[in-house]
Amino acid sequence: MHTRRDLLNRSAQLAGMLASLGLWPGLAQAQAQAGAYNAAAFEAKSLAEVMKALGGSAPVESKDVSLIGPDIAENGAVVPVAAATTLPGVKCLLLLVEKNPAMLAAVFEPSEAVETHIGTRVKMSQSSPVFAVAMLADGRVLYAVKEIKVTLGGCGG
Amino acid sequence: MKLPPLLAALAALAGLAGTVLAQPGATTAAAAGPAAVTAPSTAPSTADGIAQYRAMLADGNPAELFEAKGEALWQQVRGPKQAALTQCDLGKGPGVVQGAFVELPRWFADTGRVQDLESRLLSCMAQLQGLDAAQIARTPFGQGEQRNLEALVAWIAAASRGLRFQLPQARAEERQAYALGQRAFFYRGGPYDFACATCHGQAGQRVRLQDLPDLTRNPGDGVGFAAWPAYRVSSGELWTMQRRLNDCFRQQRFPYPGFASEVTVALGVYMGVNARGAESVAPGLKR
Amino acid sequence: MADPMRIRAQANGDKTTVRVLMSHEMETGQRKDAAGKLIPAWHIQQVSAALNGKTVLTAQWGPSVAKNPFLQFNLKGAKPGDKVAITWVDNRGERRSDEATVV
Amino acid sequence: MPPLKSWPLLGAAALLLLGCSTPATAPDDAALTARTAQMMVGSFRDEGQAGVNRLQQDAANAACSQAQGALLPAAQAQAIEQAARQSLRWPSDGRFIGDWREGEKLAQNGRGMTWTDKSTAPAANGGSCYNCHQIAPAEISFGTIGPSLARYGRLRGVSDPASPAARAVVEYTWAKLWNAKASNACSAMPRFGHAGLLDEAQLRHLMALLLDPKSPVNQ
Repeated sequence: MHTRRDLLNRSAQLAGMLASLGLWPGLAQAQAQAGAYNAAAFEAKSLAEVMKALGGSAPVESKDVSLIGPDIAENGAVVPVAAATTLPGVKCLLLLVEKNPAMLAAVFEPSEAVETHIGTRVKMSQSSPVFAVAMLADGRVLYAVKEIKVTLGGCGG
Repeated sequence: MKLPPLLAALAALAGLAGTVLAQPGATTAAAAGPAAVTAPSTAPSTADGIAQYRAMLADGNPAELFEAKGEALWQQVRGPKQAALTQCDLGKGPGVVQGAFVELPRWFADTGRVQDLESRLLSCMAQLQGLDAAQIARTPFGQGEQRNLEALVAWIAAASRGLRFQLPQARAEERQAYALGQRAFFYRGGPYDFACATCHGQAGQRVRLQDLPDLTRNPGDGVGFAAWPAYRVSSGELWTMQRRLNDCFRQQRFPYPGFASEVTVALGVYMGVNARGAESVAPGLKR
Repeated sequence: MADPMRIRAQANGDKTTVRVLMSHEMETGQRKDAAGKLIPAWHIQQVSAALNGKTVLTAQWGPSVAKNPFLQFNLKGAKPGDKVAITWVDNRGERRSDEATVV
Repeated sequence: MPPLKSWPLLGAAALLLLGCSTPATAPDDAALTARTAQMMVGSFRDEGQAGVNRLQQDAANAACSQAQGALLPAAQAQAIEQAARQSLRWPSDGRFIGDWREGEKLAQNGRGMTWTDKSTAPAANGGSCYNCHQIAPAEISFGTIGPSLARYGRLRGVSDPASPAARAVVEYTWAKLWNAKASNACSAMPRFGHAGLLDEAQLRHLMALLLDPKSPVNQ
């Protein structure tokens, strides 16, 4: 009997092998990009600094972009958030938490094969505005913002 | 603009959310002094917000990562005796996993003890694989062999997901464990005078914003005993019932309960028997 | 080696929802251990998703993505039987790839 | 299983349980009480500041454990309340009211006295108040195990906590914080003064949070 883990291990081994031969595009691309991680953007302390590091223009608030997240997070260690837009020509979708030590949490680069509605979970050190930013092919940078409250929970000890 | 699907789901949910925390703040026997005040009900927005948060996390419980690891560990040949756990008897015969979790803790003839899942796994790891049970029991949670135990617990619990708790009480030892668990549940002590019952003896109460299940009865499907083991968001770890109880006792300002000690198993019997008929959702997802 | 991911890819009409759980500490580099020493940052930096071998999404993550990360996106036009592969690389250069079939 | 520890005071505690319980304990109940004591000793060990001696129960805790949430017989409850009243200590300098800002910090703080806390000194402890009570209206994360304390002073007509008119409310509140069992034998609330969890200065700050007309609680 094969367990799920066996199968997964096998597929991982296969992927690794293909990648080492340069035959598996996903990993090959990730490897190629390993040097392309934008460290400056992930160390930036303000939205302006983030945009500068990513080579974007000044962001403008827009109803065509949404930040989807809860009003209140029961625990700041895991806060579900998504960035979405209905506009075409999206180069990047960004998620940012204003009051975190570094503001930028994630940058997504969706191809045409992926809907521009992408979610993940972030850490929040305290209640904060959270931004979804869409960088478009025409050079426009649009954002939506939502305040997410992080509560103190449990017995606190 | 079109409502993104997740948002639409949340909007639908918001209507339900009010019921989740709708129970009024319980009044205790103690009056609040000369001009006692009734507790104002929580602003609905708070309850809605928390319900919304929980709904957004419900899909994609990281406990799944532990389940996959546990499944592999069950079949992996390990330990001095180079054996798998596939012949481990969890109460329904050697190797039977499905349905075992919702009947634990129970009495086992080979050890002559009432055992919960964690203590039973320790027995199997010792007997079948030759691992040192006492040493594993001493290992801090989330480390070394305890990590493996946590993954096994996640997978074994998941194999009973959707089933209803029906702990056996046929044997005198099992009834005795219930009676002892009940005494332990109401046992007040420590510098704060707390017992389990201080927080979990009445329905409809909260500590901060967290609902406190009434563990003296069946608090409902997937609530209280029927929600553990669970992935704890705050620590990013899989907490077994042993770890849940350990941290309850810490917050209760009690001394340290031994891993799989008699009091922890007895409390498991007390809560599990009270939860008879409740549907298990374990491994759950918790703050 | 890192533990495997859990990938679910569920087709619903012309849309396929992909949900991924990754096993990773995502240590921020801001926390201190019991002895008061700073725990070094250790987190996934890059993620890529491929459909039948063709890259469809890439991402860069900072340390504020939550522990045991979750990723959700929708594929346009994928069919049951198609292969979705996810790869991550962390700041130590460790990587992990897993694959799932669209159902 | 941890080794069985010798615990000389346990016998006394068990006797106390028998002595206090009314109506008369059934024989199997006494046996169960003894087995419970044995289980507790065998199951716990010292860790950090939390020694196994914390399992020893005084008369009040023994009686309230035995009652399992039911009301105690009136005479027994009165005896516990009277003993608690006799243990009350009023502020040594006669001052009841401190700084509500400090009180709010203490009310928010749920730390102290666990085996992971280094110090047992009151300075290391919070009051854990929001765990169980609604207090200042701005804090939405509050528990409901205890009654709401929102507008506590205002609802009780306290416009000047130092005035003779406020005396009864002020003293009642101090007593509640010092030893909640003085007015309710099986109160769920920790005995902050009596058990040495908070010192006089900290209690004064909590008093201010509840009673100072300038405190957000009374806005």
